[in-house]
Amino acid sequence: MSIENKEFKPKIVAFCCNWCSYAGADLAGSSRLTYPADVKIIRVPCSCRVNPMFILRAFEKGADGVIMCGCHPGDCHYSTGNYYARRRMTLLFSMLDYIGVENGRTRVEWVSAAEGVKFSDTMNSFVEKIYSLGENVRLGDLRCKR
Amino acid sequence: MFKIAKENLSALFQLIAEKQELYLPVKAAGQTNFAAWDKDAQVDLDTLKTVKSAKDAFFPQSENLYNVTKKEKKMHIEPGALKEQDFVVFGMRACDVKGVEVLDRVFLADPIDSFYAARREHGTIVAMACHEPEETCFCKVFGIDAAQPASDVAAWMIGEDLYWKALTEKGEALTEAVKELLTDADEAPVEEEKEAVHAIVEKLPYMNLSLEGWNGDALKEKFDSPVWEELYKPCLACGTCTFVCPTCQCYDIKDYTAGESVFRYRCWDSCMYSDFTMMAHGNNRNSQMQRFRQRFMHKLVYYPANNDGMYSCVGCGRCVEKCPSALNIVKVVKAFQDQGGEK
Amino acid sequence: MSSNKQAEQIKEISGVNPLKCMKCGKCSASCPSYNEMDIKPHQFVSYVVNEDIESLVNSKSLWKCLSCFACVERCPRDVKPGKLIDAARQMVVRQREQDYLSPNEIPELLDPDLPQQLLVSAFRRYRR
Amino acid sequence: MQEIINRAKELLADGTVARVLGWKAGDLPYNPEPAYFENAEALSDFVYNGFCGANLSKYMIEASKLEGKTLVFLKPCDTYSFNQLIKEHRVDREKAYIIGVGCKGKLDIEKIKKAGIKGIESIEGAEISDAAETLKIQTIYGEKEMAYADAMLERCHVCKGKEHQVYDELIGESKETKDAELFAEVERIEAMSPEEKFAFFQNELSKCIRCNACRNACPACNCRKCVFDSTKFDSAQKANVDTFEEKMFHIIRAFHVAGRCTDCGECSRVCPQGIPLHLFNRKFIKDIDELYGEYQAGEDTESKAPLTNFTFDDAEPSIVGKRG
Amino acid sequence: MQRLGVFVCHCGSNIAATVDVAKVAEMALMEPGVVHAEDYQYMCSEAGQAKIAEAIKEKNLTGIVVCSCSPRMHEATFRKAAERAGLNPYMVEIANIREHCSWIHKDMEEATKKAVILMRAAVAKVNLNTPLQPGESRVTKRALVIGGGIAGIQTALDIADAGYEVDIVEKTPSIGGRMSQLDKTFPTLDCSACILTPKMVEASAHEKINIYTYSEVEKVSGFVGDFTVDIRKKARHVDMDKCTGCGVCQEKCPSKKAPSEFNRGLNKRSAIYTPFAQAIPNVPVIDCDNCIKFKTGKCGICAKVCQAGAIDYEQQDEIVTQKYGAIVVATGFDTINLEKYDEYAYSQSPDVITSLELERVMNAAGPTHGHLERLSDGKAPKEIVFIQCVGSRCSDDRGKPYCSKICCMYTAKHAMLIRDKYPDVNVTVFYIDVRTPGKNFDEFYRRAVEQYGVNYIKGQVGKVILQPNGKLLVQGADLLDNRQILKEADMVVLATAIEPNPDVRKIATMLTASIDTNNFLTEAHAKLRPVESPTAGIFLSGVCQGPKDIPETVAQAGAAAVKAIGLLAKDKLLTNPCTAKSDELLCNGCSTCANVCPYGAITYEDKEVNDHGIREVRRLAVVNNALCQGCGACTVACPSGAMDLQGFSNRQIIAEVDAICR
Repeated sequence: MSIENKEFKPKIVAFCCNWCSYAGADLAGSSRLTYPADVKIIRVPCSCRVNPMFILRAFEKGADGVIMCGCHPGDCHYSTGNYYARRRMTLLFSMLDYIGVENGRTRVEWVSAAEGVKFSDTMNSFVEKIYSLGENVRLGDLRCKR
Repeated sequence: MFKIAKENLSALFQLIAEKQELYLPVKAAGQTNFAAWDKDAQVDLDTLKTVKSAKDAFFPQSENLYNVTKKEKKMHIEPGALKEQDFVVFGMRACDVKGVEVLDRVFLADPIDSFYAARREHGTIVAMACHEPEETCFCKVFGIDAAQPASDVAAWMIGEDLYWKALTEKGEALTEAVKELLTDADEAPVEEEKEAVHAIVEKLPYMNLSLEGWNGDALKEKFDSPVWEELYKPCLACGTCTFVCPTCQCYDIKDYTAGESVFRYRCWDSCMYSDFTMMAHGNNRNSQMQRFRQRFMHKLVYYPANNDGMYSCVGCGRCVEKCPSALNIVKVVKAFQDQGGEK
Repeated sequence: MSSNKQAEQIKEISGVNPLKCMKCGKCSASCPSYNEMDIKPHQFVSYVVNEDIESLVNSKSLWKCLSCFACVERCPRDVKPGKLIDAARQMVVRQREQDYLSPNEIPELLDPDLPQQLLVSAFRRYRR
Repeated sequence: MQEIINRAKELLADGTVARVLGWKAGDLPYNPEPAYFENAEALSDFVYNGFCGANLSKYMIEASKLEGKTLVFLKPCDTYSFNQLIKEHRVDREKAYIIGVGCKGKLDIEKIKKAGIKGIESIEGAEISDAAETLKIQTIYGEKEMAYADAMLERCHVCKGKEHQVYDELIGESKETKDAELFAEVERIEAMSPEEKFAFFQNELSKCIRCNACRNACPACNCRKCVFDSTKFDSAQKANVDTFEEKMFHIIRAFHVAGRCTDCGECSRVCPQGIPLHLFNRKFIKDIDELYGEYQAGEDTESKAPLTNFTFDDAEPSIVGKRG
Repeated sequence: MQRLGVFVCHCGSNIAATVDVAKVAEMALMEPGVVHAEDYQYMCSEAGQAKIAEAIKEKNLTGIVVCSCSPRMHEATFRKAAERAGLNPYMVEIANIREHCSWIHKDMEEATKKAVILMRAAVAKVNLNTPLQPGESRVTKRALVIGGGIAGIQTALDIADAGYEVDIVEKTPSIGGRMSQLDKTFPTLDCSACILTPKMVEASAHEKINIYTYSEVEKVSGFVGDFTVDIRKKARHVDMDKCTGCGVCQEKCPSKKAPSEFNRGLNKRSAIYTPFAQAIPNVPVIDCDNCIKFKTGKCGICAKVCQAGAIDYEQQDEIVTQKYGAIVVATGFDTINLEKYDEYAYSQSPDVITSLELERVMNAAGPTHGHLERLSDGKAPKEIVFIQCVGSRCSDDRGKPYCSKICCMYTAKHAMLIRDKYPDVNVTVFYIDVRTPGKNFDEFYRRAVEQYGVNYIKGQVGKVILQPNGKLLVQGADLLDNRQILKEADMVVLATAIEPNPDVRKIATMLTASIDTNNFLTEAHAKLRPVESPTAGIFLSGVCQGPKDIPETVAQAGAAAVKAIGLLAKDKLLTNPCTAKSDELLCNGCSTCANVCPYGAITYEDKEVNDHGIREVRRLAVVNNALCQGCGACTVACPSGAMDLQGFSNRQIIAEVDAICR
């Protein structure tokens, strides 16, 4: 990945469900599949635990991109959690798009515990996207930008 | 007495803005509010009442008091800056000017609020007389003359000219600074305008509102009145009335954590809110009736009791216009009148 | 028009997703004109998938289908081969532009030996 | 209106209801307020006209706690809110005696004032029984006229229809007022570039004074304590120190009522700054309709709300980028 | 204020080679609440754990953060270590600086920076942790099996053999289920009754098994370990204790017009009946709808002929309430209704039958006493056509989208048996695909073709026409020869799709067990937990979970039994303390949370609250900790933030977000 703008170091928050995606991230780690250090993972029990407020909060505090990963639809450890999460995130992302936030700043990806490669690929492409979008100026609280 | 042609006003604004900050009514997204002037601003001097009063110029809705920054294990405290730059508020109305006087009695009394005091010191008010008062206006009830604002500079928009008269030293200074754009003027048109406005004011529906019985002595009687129980019911507990009010002065102090810094700021609060004056044990006004009563008791009883009978309402009528449930101070006063009649 | 476009057009006109076919052959088993056809109903789908619309359009089957819709009714996978062939026919008709019959002209052309079903299906097919 | 008052008196007299929730005439021609009437005498102040825009369903949350039944007057659109509140167990159907009142569109005093009409002394033509198409407005500055339709609230131009969804009896005729497409405004914004969208909302939201009128008037926003007031969530906000906070507030508010909002339009009606807040809610309604099938909150009291429901083949969030 | 300790693990060189661990420990000391920080070679080693324990004791730590490998690896280890040192185990947080940091980054400076941020997030979180205690709930050592087919019987036997009480609830008058209706079983062709009946007897004789036949589950409440179930014992009108099973009543019963359920309606039975000769219990029931006594009040012959005096016309339904620790669903299947497949002439000709009906025809105890004959005229058929996938693999609303799985094999079985017994009969099978995965299955099918000369045609049948001569004209396609076939047949057998027993929906609702769009019960995990329902304490046995044959059913029945035994073997259940919790003062009682709870863990109660002096009764959400699995769906559904998840609270996650974005 070529990153031209060396100055800009994005802050990227990744919410990963404990059962699939967090394990997928672990597998990416144990397989030594690299992705940029800009990504920081927060472990949640299920993608349905991710409140839209968490995502907005991350942007408020200066995140440049937020990605949520969960089990593939149908594979949720709690059977149905990711189905609810899918609707919630679809609506939230649509709203962010509607108020003029670049829609590449948010993403949902389903990553199973076996998909270490997919996890690192996803993170690489997401980080690349955030680099191309540049700093998030439309959603942050100015007091957090210094 | 000076005057300036309406078409030269933007030149006047430009001139003022060169040396000072200038706040005046600006229309944005369909609403007129006080805002900083710039070349592209859509200045709106025709709208009688801005949605929010000009209170922000002296007592902004939120204001940073100090920052705390953590460096390793040490804290650094950096106080918020006091206003140092002179500024002009142009286009306030007589009622809002009186509103500033109400605020002065709160913030300039001991202990003096240094943030407010600095703003008052640096601010010059150019107020405009009302040309066409509206049905929601009742400033006269509080002894305010809509046609003669008691500001640093009073101004009248008559036909195609703005008449200008300095009333204070600050006003004189500002007049001096913009003299190049002003021309001498005759007072006669102004007197005529005043008379016309006075005539209209007499016709307004709320002109005869009587505040008899509203004073510090009436505290217990008013406080215990059963009228409140009926009055408050439509109240939705929003803060619209307090936030559009030129005299409401309550604020909350809050912290905002931004990375390694904490910002301590104050922001307007509303006595309508359930967490107003919330304390560790809970709230000493835990019903909406009590909160509702607080607002009007403060304006019409507590404040006059502490301020030589001066009410903390200026009759601007913003609450009359903006309350989602069509409640307002006039209805409160009238309800007590009706109650009195029945007795 | 490219064969790819043609295939897309057929899918669009018919509203059929040929990939749903599981090759059970119930359409061919149901078809009253089966023996008259060179391309059999269960094969229609493959022609569309393989984007060989030329062959389909030039086949005898195109004009042998009675539009009885037995295959449409019975298809377990909602693939509706009858709709595909109907769509191919429509494509041909459209290419010939606006020279199809108006209902007023039909009575004169009627042959007493024509099967009733053909008439009904013709109306079904060309109704606007 | 007399018919309504008479019926209210009857129901009070025969003990069917303990009180009446309606509107009381204001001291200006256009400011009637929601009010309770406990006896026949008090009903002399009752009024129902074009300015009775308030959605009384929300008041029924409190009224449901009172002893005895409350007679409440609901407009067709208010009944959707009432149904939604039943679904969420926030009102007690048994405690309400609902008279569905006719509606010929509600008036927006802001629109009248925006038309330059000031010093209003009286308004003719706002009566509900009035068939008049024009408002005759007497002002200190002379007599003015305004077409009824021009003075109507935005929500009435995209009216859901004049059918009451829940009621015990109906009084009064309604008149169809829908003359605009429900999603036209939303579509207009959707068609903008991200920069234009951002500028549009930034401009509108920067007016927000966080007075919470939209929230407090909203029948769907009926939380005992809002997350934005609660210390539990670390999300309490009181003032808009930074422009982000307005966005956070309005997005989350809209999200919390997504699938529950009946599009009653109270938020936009009460906003002192005239922010078109319904554009947030309506965006969610449009998305829900498009992605999960048409859904009208408050049409019934049983159906699963879109956000507490799912299908196995729902759209992926990436559809947002793909729709363009 | 917490007193926190931060422990940074080198993991040999796994972490230390890329992350400056000492720097992470040094930076940790700058964080609020941190009073102790150190780094060590292997934190998970005994020596490392001892360091943690020592620091906890010496510095009175109230919480710790271990910066190490993934919590999925060693969270449990460090929690136990903390617990041994007297710290609540839920006051431990892990910062994953190995899998999520050192292993994927090469630049030391960058990796160290990231490790510091991950450490900060964990510290920010643990600052808000509260000690959690796992709850306990008791386990009633008794299992309920719903359904008395082979799945239910096998599950019950396995549980009972482990020493636990088991109740079987069976809707029909006898246990045995579908398997009792079968003639022979594939791929061994042994007699179904011969292998099933001994199991039925064993179950009925087992001292730990109690069988409720002619009974239905009426109501279920409670949760894992502690279910309370109401069972409706329908009135049999025959005293179970007195009846000797002599059968005279059935013989003498004058009403013999009711279609026999057991024989799929192919013949009639008496109004007082046992479904089949080997029924267990061998006690008849009176079918009131067809009984003359119940319809007219006159008759009473059965009572007169019963020497045991077992007939009791006054008997009423009885409700038995019983407590269970585990519930196994084994409700089985039925064939679909063929109303919508008129092209196969099923409703027009008695000679078009389903495969299950053929089982009865072939069975010695069946309507034709085992003779293969046409039901219309009793003549021996010469030409038989089998049609596969009738209603299976259909994406329209007439049939089912899934493969019924068993049809290919039983059709091969039928074809083979017919060819074996009646070599002069031609057998043709129309198929789409022949699916025979399973031990000896394909060999079995090949035998039908190669040894028995069954004619398999790839293609489907479009129409079956009943001809005036009583024969059936089958119009099909041969896709390999690319020709249309018209074949005259004497009998047509439809491999009808199977579907879950229609009652399962009702039962699933009672159990709050989830069900898929085809009415099959959903398993907790498609691969890893195939015999458990997502609802704790509910297990799945047999076809109620998905189509399967007998050996698979028996295997799954055993697996379900083991899962149930595993539960019953516990005296108490420790519940995961990371469950949802509702703040009573914030709860609106709106039910939104309950609507998204996959476990039915949220109920509502009217409770009095004291909200800062306002006392009132409110409808409030109550979370059952035994049922809640801690997914958090409710917390996001709750608009007021009343519902929160312990261990992953709103404030904790927000603190992590803040720390990362700092």
